[in-house]
Amino acid sequence: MNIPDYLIPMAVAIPLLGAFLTPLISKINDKLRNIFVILILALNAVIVILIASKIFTNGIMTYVFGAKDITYPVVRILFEVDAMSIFMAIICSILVLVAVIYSWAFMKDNTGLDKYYTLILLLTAGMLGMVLTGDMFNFFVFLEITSIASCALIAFWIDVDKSVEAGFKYIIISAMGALFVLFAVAILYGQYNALNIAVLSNLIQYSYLDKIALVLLIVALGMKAGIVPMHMWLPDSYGSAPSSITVILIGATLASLYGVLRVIFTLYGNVLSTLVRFDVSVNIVIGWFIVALAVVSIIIGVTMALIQSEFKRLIAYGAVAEIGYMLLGIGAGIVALGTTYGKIALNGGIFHILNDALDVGLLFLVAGSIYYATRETSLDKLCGLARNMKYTTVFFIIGLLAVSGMPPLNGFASKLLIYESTFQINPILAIVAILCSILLLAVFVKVFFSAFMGPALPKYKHVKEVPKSMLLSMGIIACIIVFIGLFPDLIINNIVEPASNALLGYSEYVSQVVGGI
Amino acid sequence: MDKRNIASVIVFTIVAIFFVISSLLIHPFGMPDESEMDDYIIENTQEETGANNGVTSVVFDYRGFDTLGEATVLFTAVAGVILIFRRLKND
Amino acid sequence: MIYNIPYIAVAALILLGLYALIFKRNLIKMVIGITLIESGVNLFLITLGYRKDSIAPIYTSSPGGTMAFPIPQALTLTSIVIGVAVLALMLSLVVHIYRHYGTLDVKKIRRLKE
Amino acid sequence: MTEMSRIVRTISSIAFPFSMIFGLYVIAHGHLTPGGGFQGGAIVASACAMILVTFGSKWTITKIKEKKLSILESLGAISFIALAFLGLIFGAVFFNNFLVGTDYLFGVIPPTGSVIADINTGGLLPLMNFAVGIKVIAGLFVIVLVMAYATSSFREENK
Repeated sequence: MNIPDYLIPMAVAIPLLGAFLTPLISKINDKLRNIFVILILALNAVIVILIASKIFTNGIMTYVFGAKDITYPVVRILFEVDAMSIFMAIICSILVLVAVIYSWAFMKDNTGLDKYYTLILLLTAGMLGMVLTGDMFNFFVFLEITSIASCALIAFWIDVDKSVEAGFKYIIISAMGALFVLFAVAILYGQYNALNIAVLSNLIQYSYLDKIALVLLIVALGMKAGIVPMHMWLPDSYGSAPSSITVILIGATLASLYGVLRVIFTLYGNVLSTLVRFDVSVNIVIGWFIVALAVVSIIIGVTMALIQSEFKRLIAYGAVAEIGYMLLGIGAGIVALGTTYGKIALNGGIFHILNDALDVGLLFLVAGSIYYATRETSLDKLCGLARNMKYTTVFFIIGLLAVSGMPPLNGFASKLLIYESTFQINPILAIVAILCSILLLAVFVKVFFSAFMGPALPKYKHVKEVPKSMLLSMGIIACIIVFIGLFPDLIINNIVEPASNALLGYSEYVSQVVGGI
Repeated sequence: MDKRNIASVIVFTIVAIFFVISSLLIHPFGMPDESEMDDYIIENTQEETGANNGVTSVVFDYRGFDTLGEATVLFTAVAGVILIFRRLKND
Repeated sequence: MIYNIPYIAVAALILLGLYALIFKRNLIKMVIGITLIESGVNLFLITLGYRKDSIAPIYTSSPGGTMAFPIPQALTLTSIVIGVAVLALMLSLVVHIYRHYGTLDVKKIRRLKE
Repeated sequence: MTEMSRIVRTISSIAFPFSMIFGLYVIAHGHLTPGGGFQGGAIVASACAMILVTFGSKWTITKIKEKKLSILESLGAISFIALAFLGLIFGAVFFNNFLVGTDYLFGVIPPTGSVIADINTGGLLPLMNFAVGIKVIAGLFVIVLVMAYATSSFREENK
């Protein structure tokens, strides 16, 4: 099938157009608006998948805004889409589509829904722009769109003091992070007079200013990706936002994580693979730094999850631990750059991005369903829900087994790759990872027995199963989880392997724009 | 509370050092090292975009997609502010 | 050294903003801190694009001569608008926090503890 | 906000049309002189904000509803993205400035070097300036209006 190039900007432009049209359409009818939003997002998912099918076979695609070809010097904005970007774009569009279907019933009784859907579409455009763009300043603009939209959505339940506070915390953190990113972009622009990632990557010298820019970029984007010790905002925002929004926030967090990866592997890719300072090559330093952050994230995430009494905050700390697992795989991949087990570790880390988004997303949707049915968030008060909510219970079991890495579900497939490769680097890392995974299982099993099992309390007698649209969205994610769990090799060979090759093949990324180095 | 203060002081110092060093190391004021991209725009703005104003040609033509993003940011902020100040109950 | 006065102003603005953000207890002052950092970064961007004795990059009745860089000016424009958007959202959240807690002291409103 | 004294109201209603015209001039000449859609829009929005401050938010919201402004903003945004889509349709590339060099509308190419301003140059840029101008006027004013109105009604609730 012939797939035209102009589909690439459409992946961002269609949600934007939808967002601008939503206020007008919600004048007509509320139901029409919901259908319109779902259709726009479905169309967008189709576009992303079409682009993906071309990229997984043909390699990198570029799109220049405003001119037919790349002119030198590169003044125009480029979208440069490789397998890694489109991998993230697929994750984001799946999460958003599921969240919107879930919102139909979940948010029905709230006011301000036209702005709610507008902001969801804007958030989608922001995330997709972040992952597809090939220009540093454009990345900053989309980062801001993402953070402003998600801040307003975190504070959606404005009458609840916690959510206002979480929204304020989030906007402070993300405004500061975005300003750091802008400062780093300004440093790079001042030195090299370029803004394009590929051009900058070709020119970068690793001077002192470049080091400062690298640190600022990693700190700022890591702060937005919820890596310990900058994770403080994450449990608050995940816990206080409506569940449908939390699922999209996972996508926004992962888009920031993508930014970290893009900076390390592509912007500084030249430096990473070749440069040696003081007899230690740069990749060892950066790699061990990331591994250390990862181990801290895993340990803190799991131990904090043990003591939580609120359902969504508990899952949020689980999400912090899962981000740690991704970073562990990626960091191990950077330490062992160029070896086979380094490649396996990188594959595991990237595969875990997909799995984490699905597993944690499913758990948050289950938590939202329980809130919808019982209006209760505290785990101490929930009891015996399995009697009335059979499907939700099944989905929760799938989610908990997947998130704690039990075979035969998808979490196992990626965690196994991480364990076996980190064992080659340092056995202690693998042991810590396995132990924490078991602890995570214990945490969620405890939740399962306290909330779903046990005697039926009289006040939950009239609890009903949640409406069909919510079941449908949970079902979609559960099906994908089971499918990936049954056929992990299919996903690894066709999607994850090209993505990790794209991350490592920075010279290809650069030569698409600069034309051979 | 003391621990928190010490941590803030450390963070502040490190970040401060970063910003001060980078503002000392960057090229001297008024003497940029590279100017290829901007010279291209200054030379070609009238022919390629038909605009006399170089800044406008960058904002709306060369980097027009940024401006779409910028307009979107404003749109997002308006939607957010209206959402935050909405009435909570249906009339 | 004398040429670097704008950069020193940049560093001073950013440091003032960071100081207000980290050490001040009042929410409004934290918001002011963010805007100070933002003005510092904007000043940095616009300073990068200045060439000695240059004029604005506009050809309409221009006296001729070297022109300043147009790109940093466009980027600063974008960044200013983004700053306005962020500021609007932050202030509306501050209004709501004041409604809920009756105070702007950051130590008194920490309800989101473990 | 309550309204201010008669002197302030009179002066601001005299100054309002002038600042409005100046803002529109800045928008219209965005491709020739310093300024553009954002800057001009900000000027017009500040003129509107001046009226809001002097006459009070209660009075202003009876004159213009925030929903109408919100729709106006959507229309500005839609026309901006539609111009970008026109580039895709007529020029084969998203955001292509296809009008330049066609002699229609704003399509004339000015002579290079220092020139006297010619309004019919710039291709799509003047149109985009107008779209963004409308968007910024409505957007900034609606932010100020909503915040002012909401805070003043909170104050009344507390009394």
